[in-house]
Amino acid sequence: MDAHAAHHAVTAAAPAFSSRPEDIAWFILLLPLIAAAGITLLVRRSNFLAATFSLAATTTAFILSFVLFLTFGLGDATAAATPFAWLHAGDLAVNLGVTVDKLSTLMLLVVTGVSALVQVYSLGYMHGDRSFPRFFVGLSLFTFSMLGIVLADNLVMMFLFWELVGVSSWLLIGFWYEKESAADAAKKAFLTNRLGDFGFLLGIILIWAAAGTVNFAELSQKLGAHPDLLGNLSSVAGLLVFMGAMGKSAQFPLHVWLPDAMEGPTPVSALIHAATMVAAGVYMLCRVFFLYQVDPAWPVALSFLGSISALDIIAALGGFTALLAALMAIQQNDIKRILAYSTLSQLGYMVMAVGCGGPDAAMYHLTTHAGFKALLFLGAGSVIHACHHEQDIWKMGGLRSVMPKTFLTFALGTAALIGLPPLSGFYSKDSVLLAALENGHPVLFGLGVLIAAMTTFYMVRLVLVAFLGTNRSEAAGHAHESPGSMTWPLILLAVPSVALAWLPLGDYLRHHFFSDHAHHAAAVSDEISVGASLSALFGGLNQILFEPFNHAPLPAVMGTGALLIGAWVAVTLYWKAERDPLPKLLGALARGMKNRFYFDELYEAVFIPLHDLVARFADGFDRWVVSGLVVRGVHGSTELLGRTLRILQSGNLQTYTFLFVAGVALVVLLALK
Amino acid sequence: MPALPDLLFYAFAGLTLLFGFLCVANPLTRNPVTSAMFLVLTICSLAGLFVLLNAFFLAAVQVLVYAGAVMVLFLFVIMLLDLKEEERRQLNKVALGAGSVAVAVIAGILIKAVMSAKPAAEQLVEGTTKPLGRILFTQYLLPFEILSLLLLVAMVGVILLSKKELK
Amino acid sequence: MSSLTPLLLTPFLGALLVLAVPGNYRVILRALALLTGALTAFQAIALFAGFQGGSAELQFVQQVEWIPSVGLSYHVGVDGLNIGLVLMAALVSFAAICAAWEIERQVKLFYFLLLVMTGGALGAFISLDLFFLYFFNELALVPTFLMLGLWGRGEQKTYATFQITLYLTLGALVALTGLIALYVMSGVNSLDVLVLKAALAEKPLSAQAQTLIFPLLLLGFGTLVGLWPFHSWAAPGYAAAPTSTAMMHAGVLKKVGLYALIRVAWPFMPVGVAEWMPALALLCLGNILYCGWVAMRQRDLALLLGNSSLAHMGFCFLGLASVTVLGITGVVVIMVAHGLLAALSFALNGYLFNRCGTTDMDKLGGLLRQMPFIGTAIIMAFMAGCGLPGFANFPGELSVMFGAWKALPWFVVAAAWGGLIIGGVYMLRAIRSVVHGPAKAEFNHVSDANYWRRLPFLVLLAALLWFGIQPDSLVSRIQPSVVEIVKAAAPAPPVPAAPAAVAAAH
Amino acid sequence: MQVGLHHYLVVSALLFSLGLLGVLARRNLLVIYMGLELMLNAANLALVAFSRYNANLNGQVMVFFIITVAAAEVAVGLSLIVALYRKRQSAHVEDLTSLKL
Repeated sequence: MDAHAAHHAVTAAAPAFSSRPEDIAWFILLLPLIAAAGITLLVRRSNFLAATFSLAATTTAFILSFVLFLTFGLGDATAAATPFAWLHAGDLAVNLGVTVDKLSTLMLLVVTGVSALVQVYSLGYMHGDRSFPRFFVGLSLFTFSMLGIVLADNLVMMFLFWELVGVSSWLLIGFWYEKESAADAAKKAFLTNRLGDFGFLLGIILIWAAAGTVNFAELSQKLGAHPDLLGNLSSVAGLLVFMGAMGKSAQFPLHVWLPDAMEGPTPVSALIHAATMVAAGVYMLCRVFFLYQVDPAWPVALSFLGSISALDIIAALGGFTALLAALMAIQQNDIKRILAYSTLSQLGYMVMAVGCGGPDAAMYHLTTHAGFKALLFLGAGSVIHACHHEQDIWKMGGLRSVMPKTFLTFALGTAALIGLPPLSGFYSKDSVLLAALENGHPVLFGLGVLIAAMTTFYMVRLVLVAFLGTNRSEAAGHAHESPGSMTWPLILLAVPSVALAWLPLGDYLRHHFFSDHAHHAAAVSDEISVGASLSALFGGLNQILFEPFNHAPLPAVMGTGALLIGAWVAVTLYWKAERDPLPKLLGALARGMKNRFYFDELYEAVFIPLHDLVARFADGFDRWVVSGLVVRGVHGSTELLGRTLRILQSGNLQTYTFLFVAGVALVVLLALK
Repeated sequence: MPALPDLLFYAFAGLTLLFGFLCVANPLTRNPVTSAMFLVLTICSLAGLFVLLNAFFLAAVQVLVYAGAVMVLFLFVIMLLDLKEEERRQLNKVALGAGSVAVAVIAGILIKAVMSAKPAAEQLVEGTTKPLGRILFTQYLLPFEILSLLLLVAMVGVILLSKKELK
Repeated sequence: MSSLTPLLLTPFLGALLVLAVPGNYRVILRALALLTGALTAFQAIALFAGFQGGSAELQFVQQVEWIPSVGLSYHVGVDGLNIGLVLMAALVSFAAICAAWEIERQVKLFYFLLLVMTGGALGAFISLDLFFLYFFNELALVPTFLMLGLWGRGEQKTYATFQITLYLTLGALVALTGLIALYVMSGVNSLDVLVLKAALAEKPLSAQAQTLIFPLLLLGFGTLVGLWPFHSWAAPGYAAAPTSTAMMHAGVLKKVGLYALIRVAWPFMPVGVAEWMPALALLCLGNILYCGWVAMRQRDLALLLGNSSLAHMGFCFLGLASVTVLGITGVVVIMVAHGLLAALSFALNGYLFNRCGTTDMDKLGGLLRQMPFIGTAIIMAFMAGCGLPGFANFPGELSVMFGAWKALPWFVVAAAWGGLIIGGVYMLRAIRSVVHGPAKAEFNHVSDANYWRRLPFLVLLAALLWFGIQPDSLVSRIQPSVVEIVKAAAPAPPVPAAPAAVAAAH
Repeated sequence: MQVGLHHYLVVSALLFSLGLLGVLARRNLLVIYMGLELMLNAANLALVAFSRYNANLNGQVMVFFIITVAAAEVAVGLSLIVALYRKRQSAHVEDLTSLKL
């Protein structure tokens, strides 16, 4: 009966394309894959064609995403495109399907948009690299994997693309594989992610075992009907799934891979840190947020956790990651590493927002962050490119005058990141703080404000040291503005960094997550549409710009205050500074910050040797006991027996006859009995 | 007083065993020629037993083939090879002892087997030449012919083996 | 209408033809062998395509009485359990013949043995009479030993040959004992699977007989697969074997043991399964974790691959121990996938050995620049080896883990750790030290595979990708037969998953 | 007691044992060979006796065959011994140990 049902499902799910609009999601998903395959198989040797393929695919995907966004994002409909049967065995049924709703269409835009710009930028940045086509294959593959996560309509499919993102990040981080450090960083990123995936997979199995399905829509419906469906494992399942996010979104303690991932080419860093890989974790948490909306329940062994929910733990971890990363960022000198830690910190922020029960705030911040962080990374790449791959900010300086476009856009990105009103970062950060405050996490709110101040501090430090002042090295002296293919993406990205939040994005997301929630009903009562957005942009600009101050003044004011304090301290310390004054002021703390609080060293000293030790033991056991003692023992004793028996083989005919006769006698005797 | 055939049986049986013993384990000499001579005597006594069993034809063949042909062959070979050596060698006492024990055991077992078997229904048959010839040339014709082939093969083989230089 | 007998006869005929060609006509020998391999592969593909999914019925059945008095007959047929394996065996055989270009001595004998091996493997998979299954398996194993001894490489060659010969012969012997016991105790005077099935459904074996015969079969066939702790023949054996032999054995012949277990031990001895399941679960951890750890420590690529292959077999045993439709379906998928993957990995390993003269990972490095094709294939194969989606291993391992969860949750945790983490560590280390890193001067001369030599890699990669992206094309064929097996193997209390499945259906 | 089948069989068994003793105890190949002949003859005696007491001539036919084959066998065996002696200059079993590993 079981098999019959499964068989039935297979035939039912046979691919049959209707011309439904949601089915173009399939094209969006597959376009980058086709580009990657096409480049590999057809135009491996042509730089120009490879880039054309890849860019054309991504741009088309972006346009299609926009169409989808207009159809579904702005409407109220949620659609699932025609699924393909992937695996139907026993009581597991996995289809490859896509979900098209507000969340995924927005994310589609972010991913394809940033990806397209990064690819344009790469035209300039990677110019002359001998593996230029391979780079575009990697980018396309990465985009494909990420789109898969965005569109996935079930946990297994998400896990599938989750792994693919892991491997494509490995490909890109290790792009310059001949560099030992790059190859090592790629390996580290992949393996750290694998640790997270381990938990994620177990979480999926746990959920499936209890609920009997992995489909998001069905799960959400079932959980809505039976909140106790997962029994006393609900919180554990939530945390296990969160482990996946911990890996991809680099949350403590799996954060160590992300700074090392800077070994990849800068466009890769931009893609990974802005729109794709690290965003995946947060996006996934938002996608399965319904899992966390049940009451906390722990198995007996963990019952001491009592009423602490999985979300609380997530929020705390997010906050801790944000703080830790911000502290580390303060003492970094490598321009890309500063940005990397800043990404870590902002991701902690987003995870904290999810943990505080504000997935909308998290997604909001994710979206704006994607814009300005891509901008910052590409800007940093432009600087590095100009300074002949010099990455130390203390060897730069005075770049403002020679690279005006880069400086301007970088400054805008910085302003957005530190949350200067009315730039986009301000609004999203404000919504994160608001979520913490509103949902009863005052400590985390305080932490958020503190981190906001620290963010401002290290970003202002970066800008002051790298762009202002005088040049401190020859490389910086010879710097010149980057080519148009690199500056244009910067300019294009500056637009959303500044103005993204002027669109009613917060309401849009709130509508997605809490459409049935009375609390937010008022905010979304008016129909959101293109028209409304446009009218909001031009007519109610004033209202939108200062909305946070009117709506919830405390976080807005605190956020702005933190910004001012952070900026003031940074300017005091670093205005025309020639050397970093902080190590003297802070002593051991600064050393700790600089050395990432020795986490890498700790892991390298403890966990890796521990696993190696077990492996060494197993190997030794195999070598000495199993194939040594046992196998060789058997072998040896057999040989010994053989040597003993050989003595009987005297070659004397009559001895043999004697034995033969004895044998015959024995047989006869037995026969007589 | 037992009947004559019984007396004859005991006589021939006794002789057979005695000569047999002297053939293989003559306590006085270990000369192969002596052994061969006792073997001839054993075979002749055995022929006597065959006669007692009314197998006249076989008795004749036994004497002709064994005592005549085979023994001559043995003697030829003994003469051909200079076999004085064994007499100089010491008898292997252990082998002799073990051999005797084994033989005793085997003999015991065989006799026990013979005795434990039920005596067969005593229908007697005459093994004269005529019925034997009839059965040999009717029922056993094919084996008989094959046997002739075997003898031919043996002859060729022996000639080949005895040639001094094998090519 | 395709048929099984021609498929079986093709390799043997090819072997005979090879014998008829004089040994110094190497081109003709190779062409002949390749033609045979290609013909076999095409027939298998046609068979796979013609196989009707969704039914547990045996298809393409042919039966000829042989010795009626002991119930022996030539009886072949395929159902879900073996159709995928037949396809896999044919593809791997073709690839192995392609990869035999490295053989320089006694080419004729090598191709002859390789073709006999191919025929034996196919015969073992399609035979429904257990006697023939056993016979064909041995027929394929004997060439393995010969090839290892005659064309093997490395200092450990002789010892490895001895070891593999003894282990596998002993394993087969133990299994044979089990089969004979089954033959005697079932009392039906036949080793035909269908006859046994019908008879045992009427009158099952006594519980005592089951608990006695089951471990014989498990350990016997398990040794053929490399069940821990009877695994130590595998890695050194594969390291010493010529490329084609390693491909054939690790890919195809190893699966015969598992196949026989699924075909015989599970459905006919439910009590035995229940009795020995905990032990099997523990042993499979030995494969997954222990062999994984051992693989982590290897510096020789071939030894690493051998141990990783054992670790994959652990997943099969875990799935078998679960006795669920999902788990055992996963096992069959893994068998197919791992067959392709192991063949691919050993083909790559052989290519490296041939070109670079070593498979020591400390000496290799930076090969991606020199050999973009082989390097990419290595990356893909090793990534598939640590369970990357898109390759056929992933759905298999996923099914096994899902299927085993309800019965053996903690074992699944360990398996996930073994598959995701340990597998990831050693595979990435291997990639890192073989293809990544700075290019080394001593490998400046090595060349990438030309188009002709890419063929085996492409065939195997294509099959892996196809089943990875479309696992349902395999699963829909496998599942109905597995349902039958599970029904027989876990009768009284139905599969523990059933209540949840019912709940899910509502 | 009337002489019957058993008597003959006992004689046959004893004769067989004597032959065996020769094979086991003697060192000269020729004498060993004679021991073998004795054993053959013992078997012949048994066969003839069975034939006689079972009213069946087949046994005697068998003996006839055995005698013929034995003749051939003796010829071949002796020629082998001669050949062996030529090669090794000995017909002594203790000198012939090439069966030893």
